[in-house]
Amino acid sequence: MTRAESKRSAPPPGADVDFVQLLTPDGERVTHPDYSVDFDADELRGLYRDLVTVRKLDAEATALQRQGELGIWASLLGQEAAQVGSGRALRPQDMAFPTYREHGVLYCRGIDPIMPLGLFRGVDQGGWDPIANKFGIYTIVIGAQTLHATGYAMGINKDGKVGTDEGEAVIAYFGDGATSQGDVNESFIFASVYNAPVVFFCQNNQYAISEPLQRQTRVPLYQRASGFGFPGVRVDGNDVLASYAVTRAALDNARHGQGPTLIEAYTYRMGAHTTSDDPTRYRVASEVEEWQAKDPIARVRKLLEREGLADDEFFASVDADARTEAVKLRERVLALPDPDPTEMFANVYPNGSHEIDAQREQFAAYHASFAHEGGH
Amino acid sequence: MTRAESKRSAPPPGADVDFVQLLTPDGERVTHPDYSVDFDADELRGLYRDLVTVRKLDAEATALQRQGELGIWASLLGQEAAQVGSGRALRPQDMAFPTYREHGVLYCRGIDPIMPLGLFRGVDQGGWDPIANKFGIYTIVIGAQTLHATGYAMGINKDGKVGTDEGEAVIAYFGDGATSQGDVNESFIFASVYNAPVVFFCQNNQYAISEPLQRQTRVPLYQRASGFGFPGVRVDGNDVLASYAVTRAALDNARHGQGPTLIEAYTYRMGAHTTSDDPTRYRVASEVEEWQAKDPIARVRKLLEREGLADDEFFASVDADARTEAVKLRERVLALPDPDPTEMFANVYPNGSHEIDAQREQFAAYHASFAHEGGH
Amino acid sequence: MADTLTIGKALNLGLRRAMEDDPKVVLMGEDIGKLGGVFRITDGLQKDFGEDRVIDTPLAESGIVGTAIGLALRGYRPVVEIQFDGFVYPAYDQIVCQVAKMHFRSRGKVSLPIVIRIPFGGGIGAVEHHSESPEAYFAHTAGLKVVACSNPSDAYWMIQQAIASDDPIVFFEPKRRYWEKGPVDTDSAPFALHESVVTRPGSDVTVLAYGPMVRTALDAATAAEEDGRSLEVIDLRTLSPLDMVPVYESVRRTGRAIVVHEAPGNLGLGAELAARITEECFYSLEAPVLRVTGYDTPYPAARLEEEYLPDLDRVLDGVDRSFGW
Amino acid sequence: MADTLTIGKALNLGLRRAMEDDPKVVLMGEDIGKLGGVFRITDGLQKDFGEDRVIDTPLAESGIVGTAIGLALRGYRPVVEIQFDGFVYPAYDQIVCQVAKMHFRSRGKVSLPIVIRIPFGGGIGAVEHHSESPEAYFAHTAGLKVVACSNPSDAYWMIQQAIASDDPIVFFEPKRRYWEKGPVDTDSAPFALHESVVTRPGSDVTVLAYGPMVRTALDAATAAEEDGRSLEVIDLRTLSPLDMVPVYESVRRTGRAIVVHEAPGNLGLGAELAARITEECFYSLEAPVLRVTGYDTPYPAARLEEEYLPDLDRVLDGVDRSFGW
Ligand SMILES: Cc1ncc(C[n+]2csc(CCOP(=O)(O)OP(=O)(O)O)c2C)c(N)n1
Ligand SMILES: Cc1ncc(C[n+]2csc(CCOP(=O)(O)OP(=O)(O)O)c2C)c(N)n1
Ligand SMILES: [Mg+2]
Ligand SMILES: [Mg+2]
Repeated sequence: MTRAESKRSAPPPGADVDFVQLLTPDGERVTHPDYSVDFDADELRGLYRDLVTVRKLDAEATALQRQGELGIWASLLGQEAAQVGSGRALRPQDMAFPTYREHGVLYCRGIDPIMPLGLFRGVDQGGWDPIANKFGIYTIVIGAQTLHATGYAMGINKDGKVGTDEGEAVIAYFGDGATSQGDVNESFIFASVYNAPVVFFCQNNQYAISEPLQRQTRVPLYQRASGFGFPGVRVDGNDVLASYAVTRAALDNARHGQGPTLIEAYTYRMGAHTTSDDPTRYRVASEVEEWQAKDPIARVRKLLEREGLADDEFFASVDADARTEAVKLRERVLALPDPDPTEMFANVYPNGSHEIDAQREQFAAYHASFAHEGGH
Repeated sequence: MTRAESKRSAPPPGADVDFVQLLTPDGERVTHPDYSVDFDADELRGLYRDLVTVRKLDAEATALQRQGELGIWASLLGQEAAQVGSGRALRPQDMAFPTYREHGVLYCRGIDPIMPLGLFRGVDQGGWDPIANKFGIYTIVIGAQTLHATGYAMGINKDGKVGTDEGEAVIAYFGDGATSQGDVNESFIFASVYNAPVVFFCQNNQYAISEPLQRQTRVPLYQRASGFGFPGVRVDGNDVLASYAVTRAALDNARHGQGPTLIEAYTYRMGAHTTSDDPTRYRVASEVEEWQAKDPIARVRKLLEREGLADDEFFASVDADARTEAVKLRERVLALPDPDPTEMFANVYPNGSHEIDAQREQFAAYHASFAHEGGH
Repeated sequence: MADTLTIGKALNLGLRRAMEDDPKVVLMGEDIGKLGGVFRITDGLQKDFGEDRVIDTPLAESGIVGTAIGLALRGYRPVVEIQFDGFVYPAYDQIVCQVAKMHFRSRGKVSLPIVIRIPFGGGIGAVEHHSESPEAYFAHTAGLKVVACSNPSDAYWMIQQAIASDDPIVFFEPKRRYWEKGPVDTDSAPFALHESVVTRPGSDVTVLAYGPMVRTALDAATAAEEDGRSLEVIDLRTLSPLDMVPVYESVRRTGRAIVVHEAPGNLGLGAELAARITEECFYSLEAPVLRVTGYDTPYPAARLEEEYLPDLDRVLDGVDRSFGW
Repeated sequence: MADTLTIGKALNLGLRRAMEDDPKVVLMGEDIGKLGGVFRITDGLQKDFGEDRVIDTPLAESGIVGTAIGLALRGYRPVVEIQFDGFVYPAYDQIVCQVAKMHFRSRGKVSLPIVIRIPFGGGIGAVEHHSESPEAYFAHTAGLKVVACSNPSDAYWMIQQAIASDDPIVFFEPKRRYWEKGPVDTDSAPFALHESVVTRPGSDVTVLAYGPMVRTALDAATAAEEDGRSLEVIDLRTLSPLDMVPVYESVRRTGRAIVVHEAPGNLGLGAELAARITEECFYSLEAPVLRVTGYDTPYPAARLEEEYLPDLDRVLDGVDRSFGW
């Protein structure tokens, strides 16, 4: 490849061309040569319900943070389709490794949405069983989980659990910013070399906190894959149908022994990076408005309306149910007990440690001394 | 790109097709649409002299190690053309960041070949001035230097030293194994994002110690670049003319502001990884023999002979001169003084440290106590 | 000129002044440009000095430090911001093997005048990896110098001194104290960079602290005064090399020493200080040097951090224990 | 059955036995397959257990440890070989933030039974990065256990115990002693994994060592005997958690302690040991705990390493200094 060719073949990283789309922002279905979905009306309504629910729960969490009930919250606003589409594409036997933002995927796995809230409230650091839930603990260190996903997938190969419809696959979530980390690139290498059944699902929401995509790459991210020897595909991440179709195909390829795929879900972070962030410092309102027009939920609603698959009553009931779920979530968050202080000495080591035991005892004795003195 | 396409477009990583070649193993010149060289007879003879000399000096170092005069030696045997070609392609203002094997590049920079031998003898850890020599200190931690090269190149941009023929460029050397390190991939990202004038020169000698290329990649390494947004090119690393042409073009592109290039010099490590290694444990003799036929020096000799540019007397004198240089090198290695023990307390900090000073004094006092006692 | 500034603002002004003084000073890090960093320490600097000197980098800490090395070799003086303490580890190899050793390996031919700024410590109610105290990892590394500031005046001056120094320096900032105010004389630096300082004189026991724990130690000293105990508080300021002169002088007088830090006790700075003090002041000590530190557990969830972190009461308890000997 | 084995061969047999005992044990690392590792510790294992259980990995330490975590989550028991001490740092983030914390973060729901083998220390005449002693970096990290073997019997048994343990363990091997021989009873393990052991009883001074320095300490004890001094040598074996019981018992008897290690003294294990011993044995100590260690410089060029490394004479000098108090 000469330089001129290379330049030509490289659209700017931020252009939303070149992606798989099955549902336009106007709610029109379009076809794609390689990908399609085959949802009946119930399933389409189900996806709509998922989208509305995860958005509502997310908004509730944001509200809880504003009211001081959570320490911080990382909102998925705008990324619902990428998460619901890919989350629903997972089969029960599949394993997911999330970042800290995959509340929608978690919901689609059938996991109680309260599960990650302890972490954001500050009462624990996740604390769930990643294996029982087939959903890893939220990972804050950028990119680290992509290697865990790859190793887990290498284990699937070792277990011989590939090659059939019952084969297992892994999905590793990460952001556009994460693609710059050594770990993510190393995970591409290990996955490729061992032909591991792992799908790398990059939600390109255009920002890593304040840094726009251009600080991480000058070519589209999905193109990264081919240099590592596996396919990359860009999907309209605000299109739940395309996100589903592309992820399903990649996971099924993986479970059948065809190795890894990189999916770049082209989307947009509509809110702040987290509740601690102030995006007005680094991006203009007009950009956000532009993306507003591509809203992942509105387009499904338009589809359902256009095709007469749902009526006002349905939409109202979905909203009402989501509200109910949100209220329930709120109540349960408020009821989350603070951990017992000695909890911090628990689970440092599977086999324990006499040093930690001694420190726990000192700690208890120290606190008992206050009780004795009647406060200090 | 669909999976099928991706598979098709991916020749196995080890195929020596697809590369830029200007001189065949039989010493025939061939043309390439994008690359050519314009050497006169003197220059061609000069390249031959370089190749023979660096091989001879290398063999001398190996012998010195066998005789216990060096602690270890990392031989460049087989990689002379990649090193002489790229080394001669550097312009005086360019900066090189080597691994631990770039003795041939060092030689072509006009640096005294004794310079790195202190490191291998164990009397220092390099100890040269990378800036004055425009040649970085040998780096043993795999891949680390590629980031240094990229940062240095970012500095060239900041200094405005790009865009003309006098522009500066950087070359970063690394091996096939190194391409798996996070650092190398991060250096691709920084170089691409900042359009840094750096050429990534990967000597794919087919092995990382015992591990064949297949443990690092399943597609050719030069393809890695395009996913990062810059061109990659594979060159016959046993062809000094092609190595020169491709490197010169990439460096000149860089100095003119066109950003990074990845060059994969396809070659073979004819010897052991280092003198501590035993390659018979992991590779077969027939493979080595196959590569013997592609020897980088023999083909230049054939060219010179075929085109009548050199006679037996020339070849004999080159050999004799190389031998003389080797003997001189040996003598100087043997004369390399052991460092004074207090040297280890020197240069820990540019501004010094009272702690180190105190330890140096204790050390001196401790040793003085033996002198006093008359030995212990 | 004397101003009242927060630590955060003092750092910001110190960086600004360093950039004005030397055009080779460049800042690198994640989100340090338009955003001004997540703690706003670089607020306004990109606007005034341009993208070429205040560089928003790709999200890759090894890349940041590794390219900073290259820039330093090219004659620049990079000041790297690590966004939070817990995110420095991807850069650990470049820091420990390259930054720390380059001067030594080159036999003094080149220096790497790099400053690595790390907001450190807990107490801000954050999620995991945002409240770590990794200073011992760096202080144990030969070839690095390590400092920690605790107040606005030191923040303002030490950052400038660190940038002006040719040594590679890991610069710890007391994250949870960023908003605390204090006087800053912007005309002249009160102390040298690698100097420990008696911040509050006292006669009964020496309390050694650095970074965020200096305030805690001072509060404890005030509280102890009411109980009739006089605590001498030393702000270490330099963690490597340690400046033991004022420490020994103090402990010889008081006969007792307490080291306070947030990092886990096991192999924390307190261990080294205890070992050195004991060796040097063996016959002066009335009690062993005691340590009041974080526990040897991972940093716990935010709702437990008050229990994990040394506070005024735990410092006083340490004092009591020392006197109980 | 009692055999005479080198440490290297004992490790090899221990690994083999662990793989036979549990099919979930997999080995990962660079060049551990056909080559058997650069020190041949895995010699023959790939041939006998296949490429699926003895995995030559890409050249990327973070990748090795990161994928080992995934394999552990999948139910495997990965044993990772880091080729040399100086090459563990690219994996530091995965070790410190992930391996060390996963059990804690999951509130005990999952364990990561990973063993990270690191040949450590100097004395083999190598180039830079091949002679490091990074144990303090790991011992300071809550959530990791750290051990070091010093003789063939421990090599054989400790590697098996470490693999069988559900704790994540950093396993240090005394590189320059790989070729030293000693008896191994392959029927039953003489000690538990996290136990310190009095290797040579004595009455005048306690010498604490681990890994390659145990041999040095024992040699010093033999030499000291001629001078009429009785050194008690304790092989720490476990560096985190420390097993202080035999240490305190010994120091209370001898009144003197010397810690010996190759790592730089500043914030090395000696600091922690000195701090603890002083706190616990304050009234028994006749002299401060002294340290005989590497200097606080980068590891020097090979021709200087004999000067850098503690040797018999420096241990005896430490003993002299202790008695000089
Ligand atoms: C190793 C590391 N460095 C820095 C951070 C701080 N940080 C948290 S989120 C974030 C940006 C991540 O961006 P991206 O990968 O695009 O994911 P997004 O948050 O947009 O979903 C940064 C820099 C971190 N968590 N880990
Ligand atoms: C970070 C790191 N890991 C491991 C090593 C040990 N090591 C030295 S050379 C080498 C193989 C390098 O292979 P390659 O990059 O292909 O370069 P070559 O030696 O073939 O020129 C390894 C694994 C190292 N030096 N640094
Ligand atoms: Mg993002
Ligand atoms: Mg190689």
